[in-house]
Formats: sequence, C-alpha cells, structure tokens
Amino acid sequence: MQDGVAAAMESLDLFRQLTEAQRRSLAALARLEDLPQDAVLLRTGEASARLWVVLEGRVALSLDVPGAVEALLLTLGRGELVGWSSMLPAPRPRAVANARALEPARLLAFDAGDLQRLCEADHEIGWVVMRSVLAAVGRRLTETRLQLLDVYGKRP
Amino acid sequence: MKPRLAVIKLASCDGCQVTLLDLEDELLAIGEALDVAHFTEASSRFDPDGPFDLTLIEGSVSQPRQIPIVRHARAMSKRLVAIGACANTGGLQALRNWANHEEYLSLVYARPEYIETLAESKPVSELVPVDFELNGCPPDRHQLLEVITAFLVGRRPNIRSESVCLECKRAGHVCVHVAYGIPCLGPVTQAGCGALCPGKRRGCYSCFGPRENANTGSLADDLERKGLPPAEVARRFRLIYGWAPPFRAESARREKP
Amino acid sequence: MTAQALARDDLGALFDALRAEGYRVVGPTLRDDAIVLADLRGPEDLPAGWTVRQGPGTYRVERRDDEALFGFAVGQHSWKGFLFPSRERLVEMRREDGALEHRPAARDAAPLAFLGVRGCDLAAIEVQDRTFMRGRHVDPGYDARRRAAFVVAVDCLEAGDLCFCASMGTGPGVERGFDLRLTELGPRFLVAVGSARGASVAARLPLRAAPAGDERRRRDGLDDARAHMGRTMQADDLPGLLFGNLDHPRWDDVAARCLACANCTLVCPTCFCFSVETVSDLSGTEARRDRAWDSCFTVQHGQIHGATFRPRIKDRYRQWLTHKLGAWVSQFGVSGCTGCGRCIAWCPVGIDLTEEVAAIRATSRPAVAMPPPPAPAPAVREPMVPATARVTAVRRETDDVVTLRIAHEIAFRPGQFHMLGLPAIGEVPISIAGGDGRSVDHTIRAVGAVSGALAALEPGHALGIRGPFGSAWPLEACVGRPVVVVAGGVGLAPLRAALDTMAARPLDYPSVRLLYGARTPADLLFTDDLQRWAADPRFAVRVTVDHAGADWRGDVGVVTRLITDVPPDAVALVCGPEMMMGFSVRALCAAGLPAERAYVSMERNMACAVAHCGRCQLGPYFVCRDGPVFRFDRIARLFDQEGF
Amino acid sequence: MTDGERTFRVDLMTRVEGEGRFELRVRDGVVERAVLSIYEAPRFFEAFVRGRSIFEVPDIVARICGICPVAYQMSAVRALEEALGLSPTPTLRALRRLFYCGEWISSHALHVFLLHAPDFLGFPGALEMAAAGHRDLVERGLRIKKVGNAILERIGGRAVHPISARVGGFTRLPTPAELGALRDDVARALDEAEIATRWAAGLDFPAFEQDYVFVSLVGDAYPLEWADEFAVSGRGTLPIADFERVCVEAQVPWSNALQARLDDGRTYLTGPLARFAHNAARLHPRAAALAPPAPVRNPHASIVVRCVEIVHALAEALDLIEAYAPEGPAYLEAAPRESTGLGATEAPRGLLYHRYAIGPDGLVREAAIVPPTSQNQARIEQDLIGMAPQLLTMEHERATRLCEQLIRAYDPCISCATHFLTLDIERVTP
Repeated sequence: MQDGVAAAMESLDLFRQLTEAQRRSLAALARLEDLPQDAVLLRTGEASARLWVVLEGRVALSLDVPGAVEALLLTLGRGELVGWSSMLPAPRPRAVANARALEPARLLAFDAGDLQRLCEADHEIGWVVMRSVLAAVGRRLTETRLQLLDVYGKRP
Repeated sequence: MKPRLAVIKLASCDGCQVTLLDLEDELLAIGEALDVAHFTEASSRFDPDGPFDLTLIEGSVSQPRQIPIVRHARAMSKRLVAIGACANTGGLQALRNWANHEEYLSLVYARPEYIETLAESKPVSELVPVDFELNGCPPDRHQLLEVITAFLVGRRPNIRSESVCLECKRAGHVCVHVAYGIPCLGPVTQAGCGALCPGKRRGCYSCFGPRENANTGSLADDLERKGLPPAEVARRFRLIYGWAPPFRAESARREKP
Repeated sequence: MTAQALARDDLGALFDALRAEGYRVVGPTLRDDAIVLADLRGPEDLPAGWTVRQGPGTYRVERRDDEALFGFAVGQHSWKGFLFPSRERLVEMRREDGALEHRPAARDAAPLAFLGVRGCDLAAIEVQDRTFMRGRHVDPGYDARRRAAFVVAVDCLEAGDLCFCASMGTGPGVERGFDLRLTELGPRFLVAVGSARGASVAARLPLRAAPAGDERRRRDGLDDARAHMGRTMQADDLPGLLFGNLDHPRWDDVAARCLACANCTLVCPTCFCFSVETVSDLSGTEARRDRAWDSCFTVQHGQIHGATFRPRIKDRYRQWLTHKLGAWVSQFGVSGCTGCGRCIAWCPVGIDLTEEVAAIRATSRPAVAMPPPPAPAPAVREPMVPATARVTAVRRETDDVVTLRIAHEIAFRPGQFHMLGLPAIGEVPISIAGGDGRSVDHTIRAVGAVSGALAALEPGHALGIRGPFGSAWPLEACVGRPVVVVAGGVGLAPLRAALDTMAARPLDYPSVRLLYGARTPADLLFTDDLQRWAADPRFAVRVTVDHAGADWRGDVGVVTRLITDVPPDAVALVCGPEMMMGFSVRALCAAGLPAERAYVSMERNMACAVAHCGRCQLGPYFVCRDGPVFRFDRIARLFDQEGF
Repeated sequence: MTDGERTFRVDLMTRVEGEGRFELRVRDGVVERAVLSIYEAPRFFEAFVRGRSIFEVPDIVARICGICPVAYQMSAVRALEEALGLSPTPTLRALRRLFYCGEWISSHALHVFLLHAPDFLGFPGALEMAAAGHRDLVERGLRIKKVGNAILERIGGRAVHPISARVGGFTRLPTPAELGALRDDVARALDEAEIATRWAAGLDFPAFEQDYVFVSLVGDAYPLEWADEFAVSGRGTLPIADFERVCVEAQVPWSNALQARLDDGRTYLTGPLARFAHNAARLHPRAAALAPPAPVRNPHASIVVRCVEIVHALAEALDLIEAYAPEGPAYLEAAPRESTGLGATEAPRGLLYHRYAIGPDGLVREAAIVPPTSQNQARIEQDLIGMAPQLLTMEHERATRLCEQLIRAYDPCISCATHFLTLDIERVTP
C-alpha cells in the first residue's frame, strides 16, 4: 500500500519540489482511497479532517440549492486538491459544498491534523505544501471569476 | 390585427404630435398600417385603456396627475417611445428646475393654490423604463417615421448618437464655428435635425440634446477662449436640453465665479 | 517639346472644351464667405483675388493684393465628395409574395471635370483609389466616377499656413496623375498635358508657346512653397512609432481636448469609413441599403451587438491617428495622410496632428514592426448586392440558436463567413458552419434584431446572402500535426466545417482534440456532431460547462481547465468570445504551444465585408479581409489592448 | 324634460391642441355653471425667460406652441426690435410676411381638414374620414398643409420651431432661386384652396349667430406679421400700446390659463372671425372673390373664413415669392439698451401680444405674453351659456357633441394659453 502512495506522490507535479526525504515524510501521512461512483467525500456542513489529491477519475463539487436541483460547481481531475479548507488553522470552516466521485476514483488522502503538525514541525515542507495549496486555490479563484463573467451569456 | 398605436401627451407644446401630423405624405399610410387607437389631438375615437403595441409619449412629467398616466402607458404598451426633449429630459420647461418652484408659481399665477404642479419637470424615463428615446425639439419627422417603421418591421431604428458635425459635413455646409467664428454646439449635440442651423449660417443651439460621449468641457473652454463670458457659456448649455446630465453639469461648472 | 501656355483671359476656352467633351465642371468658388467646391459656370465663378488665412480651428477668406485665381490653400471641401458621395444608395430590395429581389441602385454617371486639383488632393484621390478600386472587391460607383473624371491639376506656388505636403511627398507640385496641369504665372497659365484625354482637351485650347523661363519660374515657385510650408511632419517610420506607443500619455492629453465630433475625418480627403443603413417603407415591401460617411469617432463605428470597442474619446482619437498615419500603410501600402492640413483647420478646438505626433515622438518607446500590405487584386464587382437564396431546413440547436440550411451553390473554406440579410431589417456577418457545395449551413444565435429575424426564418423563406468573405482556418498547415480545437459557446459553429474536414481526411489529421466550453448543458451546439466526432478514434472530445445540474456527467469549469498536455508540435484553432480566446491562447502558450501556431477567429462589426467601410479594423488589419481567422502572434499586441 | 339638472360634460376634449374639459350645468332651464377648464400643465415661460439674452427669446417662446411657433417668434422679434429701435428693411418685412403665411397655411389647413372637417362629415377624425370615402378631401388638405410647411422649411429650416428668425431679421436670407423653387407648388395649392373654400361654404352650419365684440389688429394690409393698431368693435382703432389697458387678463379657479376680458368686463373674440370682420376689404382679390359677406357671426362657420384666409395666405405668398429680390443684410444689429418694447401679430388663432423689459446687458428683465386662446376663453364660456336653450331639447349625446364642436370651432390652442402672467392680476381678480 505505502509503495502505491510513494509512486503516486512521485507521479504528481504537486510534490515535485519536495526532496526525496521530505516526500517520504509526507507519504507516511497519506493513504490511498478507492471510491466507487457517487461515493461522497464531503458533505456540506461537515468539518473536514482530510485533504485529498485526485489520482484517477473525477470528483464533483456541488452546492445544495434550496428548492432547486443540486448545482454542480466544478469537476476536479488528476492532480487537483479536494478539501483544501482543512488546511486552514482551527477552527476549521465547515464545508460549503459537497464533494462526490463522479465516476470510480482513486485519491491520495492526508489526515489534515497530521499534515498541519508536520508542516508546523518542518517549515520547509510546510512552505512547499502551503505554496501548492495556495497555487491550487488561486487557480480555482481565477477560474471562478471567469465563470462569473458569463462570457457565453447573451450580450445586449 | 393591425398593431395599435397610442400618442400620449404630457406637459408640452404639442410640437411632437404636430410633427407626426406633418408627415403629410405618409400620414394616411400610417393610418392604414396601424390602428391609431389613441391620439386625441387627431381623433375623437380614442381608447386610453390600451393595450398598445407602440406608444409615443410627448411632454414632461410636471403635474401629479401625469404620474399615473405614464405608469399606465408603460403597463399597457409593448413599446414605449419617449419623443422629444420634454419627454427625454424635461424639456425647455425644466429651466424651472433650477428655480424656486413656489416663487415661479406666484410669479405666473396670482393664486398658486389653484395650480397643481410638481417641483420639477421630469423626463418620462425617471418614472418608467422606456424602450427608446427620440431626441429633438421637435424630433425630425423623418426620424419619427423611422422609429415607427422600425418598430413595425422589427428592427432597431437607424437613429445615431453621433454629433451634428457629421450631418453638417455630409450636407457640405461650411463650418460656422471655424469659418465665421459663430459659437456652435454641434460637436456635442446629437445629430438628427439635418444640421439645420449651420445650413442657415447659425450656430447649433442643441435642440437635439447631448450626443453620446459629449466633451462639453473642451468645447466650453474653447468658447471662453473665443471670448464668451462663462455666464453666457453656462446659458448656452442651459437651454432646451439643459437638464440633460452632461449639459447640466457643464452649466453648473461655468456658472461658478 | 516647348512648354505651352494659356492666357488667363482664355481660361473660358478650357470650360468650353471640357463641356464639349461632355464633362460637368466642378471647382473652387467663393460662397458664403468660404471657398467651396461646386459646379462652375466659367472663370467668373473662380475665387479671383481671394485667399484664405487658416490656423488650428480657424479659417477666414481674405482679399489678395492681386487677382490670382488659385491663390488659396485647400478648403473644407475635397474631391472626395464627388467620387465618394456623403450618401449613396447601394442596393434596392423588394419583397412581395415570398419573392425577394435584390438589385444594384441606379448610378448617375455624368462625367466630372475637377478643375484646380492640388498635389495633396490628387494624392488623396489616389489613396482612395486603393481602397475602392484596387482591393479584391471593387466599388462600382466609385470606380465608374473615378474612371470618368477628368483632372485639371494646379500647382501650389504658395504654401498655406497649415500645409505639410512637402513632408508627405505629395506636393506642392503635381508631377503625375493629371489629365491637364495648370501653373498660374500671373497673366497666363503654364499648361502640361498628362494623358491622351488631356491632349484631346488641350487641342481645343488656344495654347501658345510659353515664354522662356516659365518652367524655371514654376520650379522656383514650387521651391519657395516647399520652403515655406506652415507645418512639417517627420513621416518616416510613423506606423511602427505609433503602434509602439499605444500607451503613450499624450493620448490622454489629446483626448481631454478632442470633441470626437468627427470633423477631422469628414474633411479628410482620404478617410473612407462609412456605415450601411437599411431603410424601408412601413410595410417592409420596399427596402434599400444606403451608405453614409461615418467616422471612427462615432460610437456606432466601433460597436458590435451592444459591445463598444472604442468607448472612450481616447480610443477613438488613437484609432484615427494610428490608422491614418500607421495602419493605412499595412492596409493599402501608402500613408493615409497627404499633408493637406484640413484636419487642423476644421477641428473646432484646433487639434494639430503634427503637434500630437511630435509630442509622441519626443518621448517615445521603440517602433515596432508592421505587416506588409496585401498585393492588389481587383476581382469582384458589385460586392454589396446580395444573391437571393432560400432556407431549405431549420434545425433548433438550443433555446436561442438555430442552424439554417440555405440552398446556395458556392465554394467556401472553413472559417469564412457570409453576410446574411433580410431586406427591411438589415444584414449581419454569420460564419459558415458547413456546406456541401449545393447548400450552406449557418448557425445563428438570436441576439439582435437581424439575427433574431434570421433565426425566425422557416423552410421556404428567402433571404439575401453575400460572400463568402475572409480568411480560413489553416487546415493545410495542420496536416500531419496534432490539432487542438478550443471552442466556446457559439464559437463552435465557425469550427464545425473545419472539424468535419478533419474527420473526413483521416490520413492528414491523425489526432484532433476538441475542447468545448459552453454556459450550460442546454447551450451545447451540434450534440449529434459531438457524438459522431467522439466516436472517431482519432478524436478526443471534452466538453465542459460553466453551470450544470446534478444530472450532468461531463465536466464543469471553464474551458481552459481542459487545456493540459498540449503536444509541442500541435496547431491550435480557437474560437469563442474574445475573453475566452484570450485565456485559452494564454493557457495553450503556457502549456508550451508557440503563439505562431495558435489561430483565433475574431469578430468585429463587419458592415461591407469587403474592406471598404472601415468598421472592422483591428490595427493594421481588416477583420473582413485579413481575418476573421488570424494567426495569434500577428494580433497579440492588439488583442488585450483596450480600445482595439 | 327641461326640469331638473342636466350636465353636458367632456373631460378630454379631442381634436384640439392641448388638454381641457368643459362642463355646462343647467337646472330648471337656468345655466348654473359653464366652464372651459384647462388642465394642461403650466410651463412658466414668462418666469424663465427672465435673465435670458434677448437673442435667445425667439427660440424660447417658439416652444410655447408647436402649432404656431412662428407667431411667437414674430411677436417677440417685433417687440424686441421696438425695444432696440430697429426698423427692418422692406426685404426683411416681406420675408417675415411670407414666413408667417407659411404658418397660417399649415395651421389653418391642419384645423380645417384634419380637426374641424370631421365634425361636419360625421367622423371621429380625418383618418377615419379618409378611410370612408373622403380620401380626396383629406389628401387635398394634406397637400395644402404641406405647401405651408414647405414655405416654413425653406425660410426657417423646419416647420415646428424654425431656427432662422432672429431679432433684427433672419440668420440667412434665402436666395431668389431657393424661394422660386416653391412657386409652382404654391400656385397649385392656391387652386386647391379655392376649391376647398367652395366646399366649406357649402357645408351646413348649426344656427348660432352671436353678437361678438371683435378684437384684431388693423393696418394697411390684411393683418399678419405686424401692425401698430388694433380695433375693438364699437370702440374704433387703438394704438397697440393700449392693449394691456383695454384687454385685461385674470385668473379663474377652474383653469390653468388666465382669461382676458375688456376693461369694461365684457368678453371678446379674437381670431379669423375678428380679423375678417375688421379687415375683409384688405383681403387679396383671389380671397375676396370667395369670401362670404362680412362679418361672419356664427363660430361654426369659421371654417369658411379659415379657408378664405388660406387662399389669402397662398395668394400673398405667391406674390411675395415672385417679387422677392433681396436687398440689404440678413439682419440688422443694434446694441442692447435698457428699454421696453411691445409688439403684436396675428397668430392663426388671433392676436398675440408680447411685451419685454430688457436691461443694458441685453438680458430680459420682464416679459408679458397674451395669447389668443386665453383671450377667447371667457367668450367660449359665454357661448356655452348662449347655446344652453337649444341643447335642452336635444338628445344628450348629440348636445354634448355640439358643445364640443362649438369649442373646437375656435381652434383653441390650449398649450399656448397656460403659461402667462400679468403682474397686476390680484387687482382685477374678484
């Protein structure tokens, strides 16, 4: 199992900047999760304790809309983070979206508490991890803004 | 069923309606293409209730009784077109918007308690959304016909918000501002009149109101450079379309000592 | 041959000769205290003894101390008004009982003789010739009037206060391009013949040998004029200089003064921009399209269904100056400025382009390289008269998008567009979404009056069609390479024919990746085609939407998220809203694709579609002629430039 | 039937310019209330013309009325020139008269063919009339009207709120060729107007002869753009300077317009009937040949007099165009000075009086404008009272329609009537 973790971590751009030793320390905190289609990773209102990286398959983020059908916000694929808010300092915010597997998926899962403690203890790892999280969050923010622009919408 | 036309009047000189009646060559064709359902200046058969496919509304809102008329017109009309300076921006009578209303009333009428008017002469669009505003005091009759035609055939009217200068140059008129030193508001005024004033050797006095992107400041500076006192520059901007925001702002700037 | 002269008192003979050869004589005359161009009865209508004093924003006629007939600089009017009239009818249309007829408008072809054409103005006529006669499409009205016109040129022996023709190389002498040339030397005119037609008229004149020394007097006069030009302009490298300084602070400075009144453009003898208006009777039975002088200073000129490309006065002035002195060279191989000075005199607030250029030059950044002009290729006449065609099938793609199949036998290249029109409503550019030689498919989104009316057509209905126009997707450059197609919204339509071509030629296109973004699943076009392409093993199709419900199994997110693992030798074809294309090309480049292998399809407000009306300009390009498909690196500088 | 209360009332009068209502209440054969109530919004022109340059006045006062803007411009110009001491050249006076002819033709044709004729032929309006077999008549009217507008446009740029009139003359003089181009159209319209006059004379008019006090300008020519005197029936000819003393405006609570009466309290009539009564001998021969015996005292028959005035205006326009040979400047100039000037012209609907006080800076200090409809308003109410007896035996709807028709015969111009001031109003209000 841990061999699978190490191989997965090596294959991801996300961890490319870590040294071999650092990657090993991180790998010790991770495990692989295989999810069937429609498996729920996160539900709105839960305080998430894990951070996932998608390895295979797609994960959908969705929003419960009162009185309407659930709205899909974003689909996440290989190399993308799910549950990044678990990396925020306590008290961790509760999830504002649902995350579920759109199809059978394999993910790398970290216990957020362990990960934060490791980052705290080893600031070099912490810096790389947090920069990766920030990059992912930043990209998502930009893409969300583009969605907000509604570029395909009807102009007058 | 022919589309139903209404012509409604608020505070005005009736010149816009007269302009419609001045379409001597097309009036009967309009009567054939449209059901002129409400046009009290032209017919005793009228229907204030609607509904209407196209409503032309003339005049400014200047009495309390006109407010429900405008709201009703909007509610009952597929297309509501504000025609003329009064309906666009309050018109010439909006000059009273700068003055003390009570004082004006007492100046004109010895017993103001008989008279019910609002403190300001307002454009129609201040009360309800309008589908189109046709500029001009009065509007050009060809443009008025174009508005009616465009709505009948289903396109946007060919009414451009360009400066009078384009029409003036297309007509081949000599520029009165450059060649004779006659102050002209053409560069900041919306075309549509056919550049009448320069054609009669006179400066434009903006009876079609501000054009899109009117650089009133630069023109006003130029008029002052040419010797017009700021108070006169202010007056020129404060006339028929004086209450239109760009002109209102410019006259306020020039008026300051 | 000895030089010949015509006595001033014999000038009437010139009028007689011109009339005898069938010309209507137009030229300068004093009217309403200005020298204008109008019909002339004879020499008595010329402004004898008058001159003009001009400055920025001022013009006054004054008496001279002699009786010279041509002793004045050019005035507000130019010959443009005769060759390219301010209003002209282009097409007449009639729709009745389902029949639709398009016919070219009748033209008045009475030949004109232009009397008193100065060097700058003759150069200006030749500049406009390039626009209306030397491109692929020939304007028939201009062409007929120009070919018929007889030019009597006049040398300028005195420079005007605002003249800088010497800087622009167009004057003060006239050396070619005339039928006859006059040089006013006191009591006589030195006469030169420049053409066979000129010789024919000259043969009717009582010419005498010119006194010795007249030729030298002419040269001295021209030298004197050259030495006393009221203005100068350093004209070398202007295109690159201006396009290299699009962010220069001087643009803000001039924008504060500029009224955007358009006077400079309308008095300019070379400005050619026009708008096309659809006019109809109340019933929509009779309609016509008219053109009228327009200007880059009007909001309509830079508008496309509601969006305004040049909202600020700064954008418009910069468009004008960069076009006049810069882009023109790339478009037509010549500067658009002849140094006549009209734009300075007739600007109500006296903005002086020579001063503006000098100010930019004083603190400029380096010049940039500009594209060369295309080779002249006159080919198509009556380009504004549509053919009548009928809708044979209508397919509803989404709530507001339909595909019309139109019976029209025409060859086109994927990426090109047609102008589709309805007589009383108007005309719009619509890309070609497919075709089989006997019919063409057009996918139309109902956004405005014309597209709305087109989208409402039913099988059997007639419409007007012009084209095809413009550039195509570089399908030959894609042969053998992986192709990445990025489409957004209705932007898939202009790519459809290209995708079908690639689907039909498996050996040429081994790998095609289609990345398609739309607003919602309900907004996806061509769902059958998408499935068909997806089933082809060479195709990889990925679809993403901005918003979806829980039942959607595809991707959600912006289309740029799909741009990963771009093969380094790929060619990318991108079409969609400009914002989406910008982000997509940037993502492609970030993924390693060089910008010269990314192609985008641009949209501007094409009104004539034949590079005459000037409305679809994008810097040095006409979108209708040089686009709509552009190699991205060629327009990258303007792509994100506000105001272009 | 005649007992009890009967009320004849129309809340929105149609085919008149502007907005008004009337009410006639009769109890037991006695008229209790007869009011013409003008609820048209007031627009305060006299107030905001203060502080404006005298050169802006023609543009401002034109906007009082979209039907007779030229009348306002010409009265203002006349008054302001008097204040400046300017005497227009013969060319300017002739052009001004031609200009005014255009407005008479256009305004009278509008009233005769589009507004008034439907009353006699039994239609709600001209479009309905044209659709039901009277297309020729309406088209003829429109052709005549168009010629009036063409004259206005040629001289003033446009028919509604023309732009070329200025204090001292015009901004530019038309060339003889420009005016000459109108000649044939005017001649044709004159022929058509003669036919129309004969048609109008043949209409049936309700019997309603009234004993009017007529007030109009009088002078050497049929009064139009200029006169220094006015005539009041029974009181002879008076200088125009006496106008405000003789014709006094007062406010009434039921109307947004002021009402004028003579200084002796009597109502009076201004307009075509009054002009005709005082000036029939000065009509153009072509008009005189068609004119009924003067005076005409039945307001319903005013349509005939209007037609005669159309013929007069067209005939005179034709003469003026043919004689036009401009001499002198387009306008005369004079430095502004502190002064007061007054002037009156004959608007299509009657005497239109202006008075301005100006300061040394050339700005207006005070303005007084007396339009024809406010002068006629009291007389209209008196006519309603006079009509009451014949209404009582009539079917209600028909009676009401007859009241409206009576008012319409005056061609009231309600927008004009609503924005004027006399400073001594308190004094004369009961």
